[in-house]
Amino acid sequence: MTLVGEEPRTPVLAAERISKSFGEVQVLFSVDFDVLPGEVHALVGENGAGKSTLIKILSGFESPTSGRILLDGRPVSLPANGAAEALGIVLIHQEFNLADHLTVIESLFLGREVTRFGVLDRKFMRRETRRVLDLLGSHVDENALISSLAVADKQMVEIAKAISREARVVFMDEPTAVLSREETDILFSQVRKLRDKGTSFVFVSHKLDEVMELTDRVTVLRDGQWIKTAPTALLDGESIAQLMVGRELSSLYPSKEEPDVDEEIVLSVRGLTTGYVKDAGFELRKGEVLGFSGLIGSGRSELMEAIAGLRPRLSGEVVLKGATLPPHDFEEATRRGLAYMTKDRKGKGLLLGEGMTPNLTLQSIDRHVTHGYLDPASEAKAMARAKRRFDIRVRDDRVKVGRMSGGNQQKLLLAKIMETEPDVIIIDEPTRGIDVGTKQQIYHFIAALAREGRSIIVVSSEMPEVIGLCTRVAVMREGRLVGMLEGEEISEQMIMRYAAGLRKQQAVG
Amino acid sequence: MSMNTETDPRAPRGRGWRDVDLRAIAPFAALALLLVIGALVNPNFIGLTNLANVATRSAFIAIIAVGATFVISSGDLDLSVGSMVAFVASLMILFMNSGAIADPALMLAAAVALAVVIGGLCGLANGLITTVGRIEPFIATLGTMGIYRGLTTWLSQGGAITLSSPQQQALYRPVYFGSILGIPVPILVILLVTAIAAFILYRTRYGRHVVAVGSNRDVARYSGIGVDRVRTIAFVIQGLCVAIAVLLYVPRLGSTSATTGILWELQAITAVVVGGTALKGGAGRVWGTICGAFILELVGNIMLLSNFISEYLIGAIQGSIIIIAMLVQRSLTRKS
Amino acid sequence: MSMNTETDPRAPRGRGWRDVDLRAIAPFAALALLLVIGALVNPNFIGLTNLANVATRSAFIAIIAVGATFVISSGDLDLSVGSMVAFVASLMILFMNSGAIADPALMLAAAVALAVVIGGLCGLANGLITTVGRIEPFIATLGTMGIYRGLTTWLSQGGAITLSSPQQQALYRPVYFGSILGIPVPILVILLVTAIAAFILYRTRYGRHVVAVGSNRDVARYSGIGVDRVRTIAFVIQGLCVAIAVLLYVPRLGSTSATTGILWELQAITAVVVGGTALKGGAGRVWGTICGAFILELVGNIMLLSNFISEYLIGAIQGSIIIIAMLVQRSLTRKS
Amino acid sequence: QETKTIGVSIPAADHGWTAGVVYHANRVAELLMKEHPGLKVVVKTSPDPATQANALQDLEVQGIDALVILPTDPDPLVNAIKEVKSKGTFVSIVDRAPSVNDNSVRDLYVAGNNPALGEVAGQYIKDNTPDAEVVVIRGLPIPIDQQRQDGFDKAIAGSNVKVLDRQFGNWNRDDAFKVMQDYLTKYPKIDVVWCQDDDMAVGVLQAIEQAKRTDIKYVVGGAGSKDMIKKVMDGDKMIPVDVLYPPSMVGTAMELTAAAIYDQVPVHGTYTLDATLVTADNAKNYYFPDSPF
Ligand SMILES: Nc1ncnc2c1ncn2[C@@H]1O[C@H](COP(=O)(O)OP(=O)(O)OP(=O)(O)O)[C@@H](O)[C@H]1O
Ligand SMILES: Nc1ncnc2c1ncn2[C@@H]1O[C@H](COP(=O)(O)OP(=O)(O)OP(=O)(O)O)[C@@H](O)[C@H]1O
Ligand SMILES: [Mg+2]
Ligand SMILES: [Mg+2]
Repeated sequence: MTLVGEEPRTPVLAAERISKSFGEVQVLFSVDFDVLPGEVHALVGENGAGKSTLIKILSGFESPTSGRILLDGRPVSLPANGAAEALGIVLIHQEFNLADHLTVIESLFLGREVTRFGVLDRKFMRRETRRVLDLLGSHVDENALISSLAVADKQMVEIAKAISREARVVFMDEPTAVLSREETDILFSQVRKLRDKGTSFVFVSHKLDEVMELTDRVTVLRDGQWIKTAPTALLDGESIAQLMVGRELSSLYPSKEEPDVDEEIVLSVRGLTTGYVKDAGFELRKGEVLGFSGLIGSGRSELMEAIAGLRPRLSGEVVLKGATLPPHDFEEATRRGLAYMTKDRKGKGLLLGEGMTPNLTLQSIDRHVTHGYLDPASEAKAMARAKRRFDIRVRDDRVKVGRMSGGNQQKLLLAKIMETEPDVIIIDEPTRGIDVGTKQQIYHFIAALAREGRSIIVVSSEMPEVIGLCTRVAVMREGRLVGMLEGEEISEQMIMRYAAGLRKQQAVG
Repeated sequence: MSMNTETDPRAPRGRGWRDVDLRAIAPFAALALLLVIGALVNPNFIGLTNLANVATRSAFIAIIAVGATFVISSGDLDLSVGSMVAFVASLMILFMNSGAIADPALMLAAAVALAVVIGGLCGLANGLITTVGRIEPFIATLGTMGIYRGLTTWLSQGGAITLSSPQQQALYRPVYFGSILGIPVPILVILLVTAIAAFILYRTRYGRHVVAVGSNRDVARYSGIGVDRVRTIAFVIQGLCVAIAVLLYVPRLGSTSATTGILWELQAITAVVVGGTALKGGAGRVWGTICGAFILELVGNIMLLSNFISEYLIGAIQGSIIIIAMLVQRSLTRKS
Repeated sequence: MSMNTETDPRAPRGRGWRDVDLRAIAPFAALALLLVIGALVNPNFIGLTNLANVATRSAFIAIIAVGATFVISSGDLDLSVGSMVAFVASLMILFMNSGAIADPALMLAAAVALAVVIGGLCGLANGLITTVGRIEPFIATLGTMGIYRGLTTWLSQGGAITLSSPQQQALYRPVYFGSILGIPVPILVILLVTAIAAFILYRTRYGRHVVAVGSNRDVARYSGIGVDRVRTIAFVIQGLCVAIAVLLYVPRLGSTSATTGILWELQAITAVVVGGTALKGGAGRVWGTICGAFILELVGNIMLLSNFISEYLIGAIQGSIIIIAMLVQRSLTRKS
Repeated sequence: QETKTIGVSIPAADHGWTAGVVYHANRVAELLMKEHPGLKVVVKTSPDPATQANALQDLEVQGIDALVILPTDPDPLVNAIKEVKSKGTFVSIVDRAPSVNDNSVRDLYVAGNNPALGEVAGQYIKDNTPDAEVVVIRGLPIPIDQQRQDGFDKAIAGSNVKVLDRQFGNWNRDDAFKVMQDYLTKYPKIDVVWCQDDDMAVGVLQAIEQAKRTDIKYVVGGAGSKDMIKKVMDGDKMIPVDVLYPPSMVGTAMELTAAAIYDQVPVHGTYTLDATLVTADNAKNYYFPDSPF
């Protein structure tokens, strides 16, 4: 905490009048920003506000178009491509920066392998890796290949990678977007410990409660402009949100509408078993929003992918609108009106090298075929509609998707799934990396879909989201469906109790 | 990310559409450069006859390479095309020699149909071995390359297979040597095949799927695209293109042997890559491909027409020209 | 321990290690299968002489393929290795024929050093053209393939270059034909080269960087790895391996020609892929590679020793065997 | 003298024998140009039939009065040659004859005698080792190879000479080495190796030497490379003879062609060269130390 009246300290790292343009598109406008020693500084703003760009500049991954960077009060030009780590500046990328073919150990030490007489000191690196992972309470096997890790585990590896560096400033770009509350807590306690030893953190997040909880100061960006820097203690979540979007926000969650008990059952899963998920069963009614909660790695995604036919199942039955779905046939499921939105937007969701339109229409291309060939005009119309509907903001329409801001990618992915006009929609982490303003839009959008008579499954690690949105919440633990909460039962404590294995319902589903 | 790697990550910022356009234009710039060099080397070079000759004989590689553009765009590779040419041509000629159908025109039509069917089947075999068998396309098609070539050797008993009926030959000859409105038939065929391919790749649902599968297989799968089907069809298209090339090849020489089409696979792949399609898969450039095929043929032609290069060094100079042409392309796309 | 890295510890919890081990073992299983088939085909096959012959003559491809494992793991491709063999061998023999150094042993030593330097330089050229020139490795090395081959043809005036001094020949001959403790020298060289390569790939920082670069270039760059340097060094390693192969090749026939090493690049790549390294880059399996080289040589050997295959069909059967061997590998890794 | 152009299209120097062809073509080209001041001789090499067909077109574009062609593979080139001939160009085909080899295709045919190459080798083996067990290494699966095999078979027909095996060695030393190694494994006793080519003989000899086998009496190659002729001359036991198949035949054809277009000598029809058996007695007549082959 910076106490009022304390002597002004020299910032470890400071940005002065930083501007940044990509080609003709300017994304940062003369931004000032500083990091004091031993503070946690939040950087918040809407999607595409320029947060990631700013911290990439401050860690040497991008160079500013104009402006200065000061390290310990002296102007520096940061070396490119992560070499700034030598100066104690570490960045946890918003998008994973891990190579699939490497193991966890190898990733952690990539680029700074420890050798003895020119030979890799594998014992040391393994021990060190284990130590850092244990510190973070992560059970990831240090010998596992990155390609075999779940998204959340990858995030933990990224964090471990940063923490294992002797860093002075750690930039964290939405590190908790895919973490559950438990892991977030562990991460925060580590951050506090290191902060007390003098390490500085810059924390980018759309989870404003976490910002309130962890940080000492907050800087708000809007449309690439600096808006305000203030001690966190002097703000609250709502005022930060207002500063971000520049207007007042109404209630985040729409009102819930429970479907009739005799409403038709559109999806019914019985005894579904995969390599990890055991004997899962539940039913989904028309117009229902069903939540799936649980700890990271509890098998929610695996269950959903098995339902959709993206993964083989060992046994069990899935009935969609009265007809059995063939196993492991996602195309057929799509055809019958089931949609699945992955949480891994980069690896499985979007073609990063293509523009927005081909991505948007990839799954629903048939709608734009007239007389056997594609109709670009119709695609363009769909694109325009999607931009409005999901508030996708880009400064240049021809931008490759890989260069869009994280949140806007997420919106595009959601738009892509919705283009198929499905009846049953499974959304894995719907608001990962999305700002509050847009979150609200998405929640209302989901509610509207339900009102239209569509059925939605929301898999989310953000408990407030599940609680605020769903009429029923299923809880998974270690591959099993352990609870199904309804109405009043739905509360953070109850969900936690099931998720942690303190309670268990018999015969769920 | 994988695409970032491709589009020159050194200059990642903005500039957007300009360098894209230039990337597509680059092969044509290299082509223009070669035309200038050729004109300097030999005055006959720029004559219509010569250029028509070169364009005409680039037909085989060009058409095969159009097929290869699909396979490569979808992230695969087909090494068997050269042997496939020999195999399909052998069967076609053997069929025509068999005299199964009396009427020559009818016979020719049947032979054409046969060639197309066999080409498609060979492609299908490649596709299934690769996708269903889950074997790296490099190995799978290296295997079928040996198989098609071996079968051809066996069919020809180590010799040549020659169209025996002069009547058939006379009837078929114009397909390679004839011209319509002054334009040689093979050139028309190239243009037609490329136009159709461009239409498929850029204006149909299947084309989109090819690009998606080639640039990220997981994304394609999670978008409900039948990845294996898309890949297999690409191999079939390749097979059909090979068959079309055979339809032009047989009337040209009226004969084929176990050595027909050796190394054509390398040439086809080179044409595709010179034309601007990345070997790692993703966006394909069909027009660039035929430009690439034309460039390859031109380099050989210029070598031959120039009289000051030791024939021993032709290979070396050809290699250098290819590298220089690519460097020119690169610098073109980087500068502006 | 080096084998551990090779058996990539996939899948974290449980089920993991089993199918992992199998993936690395698969090429060896295929090899064992071939040995059994060979023994059935001809009783002489399993004799020590024959197996030693096969292993010995697989040396060239095996050693080149070890180098190719580096290039392929780092996400590149080198098509020029076959021509490079011819080029380095020509220069080496020409140097020995020049009689620049009187003492034969000294001369031989100097020639060996020369070959290694030239191999390294050829590799460096490939690497620089690819990385600094930013040309697709396929095209860059196709270009240098033409250049090296062309220069060789020119040096040899299309004919053969033969070691002229019988004294030199006698001195050098044991390097291919000799044996130490009953094991032919080339086999020892294979083992030595592979062991060193395995050490570099699995036990040094550079090896890690190769895998990282091949797996994801952007990640490697963001981790402060000099991507271009890593790639270039891989090409240099490939060049050095080619030079070592040449050192074994020259004493065998005491001569080289413009046709030396034709298509060896395809064989080397095949050996690498059969050995379990993916063409798209990432994990490399050095021991698998030499197993792959051995498999290729064995298939040919079995064909020749068998009495029931028409010589015309050998290519076809060879192709089928490769495909079947890969299918067996696949099913092995998938089932358990 | 009036200006004339002779185009010479030959295979690329991708093998000892073809290298010899290139050497002699260039040698004679210079000679002819010295002899006839107005004459231009353009020599072009091509690695395969398709490329050679292109080369013919390119020569035609340059304008030629006569064409001397040694086809890489004759049948696939017939149409292309006919195309040249139809323009009134004088055409000489060397060595490899297409299946239809009459005046519609060419004016002059200078024949290397492929069947005879096989026949002479077969005859020699039959005469000297009547009960020999022979292994054969073939070239590439193309017609000239087949013709040589047929000639060989004709010569040994009805005799006690037995062919144990035939495999392709692709006219390549390394491949021949491998094939021979495997033959040695496969057959405990081999009397004679017929590999119909001197390049392949190099690999064969090394394989035999390595195996230290003494049962092989001799090896018959072919073509007449300087190394093998030297061995014959020196009385090498393993190479007692060689069958001539001179790459210089292309030069002969060029000289005849020049005579045809300048001197108006009626040169037409077929000139067949012998497949001479080179023995220790006559070897020095065929030894050209300067040739690359
Ligand atoms: N390499 C690039 N080329 C072109 N435009 C880019 C590039 N990188 C970022 N941009 C643009 O810069 C703007 C700011 O992006 P940035 O990633 O900094 O946003 P952000 O604040 O991190 O948003 P989010 O909360 O969604 O992550 C976006 O409009 C984005 O499209
Ligand atoms: N104890 C375990 N044994 C084996 N596999 C496990 C274990 N714990 C987790 N897994 C793996 O974790 C995966 C479950 O993760 P999944 O992504 O389905 O969970 P999730 O609840 O959606 O969490 P996340 O938020 O990470 O997506 C399974 O694929 C499974 O292989
Ligand atoms: Mg961001
Ligand atoms: Mg999940």
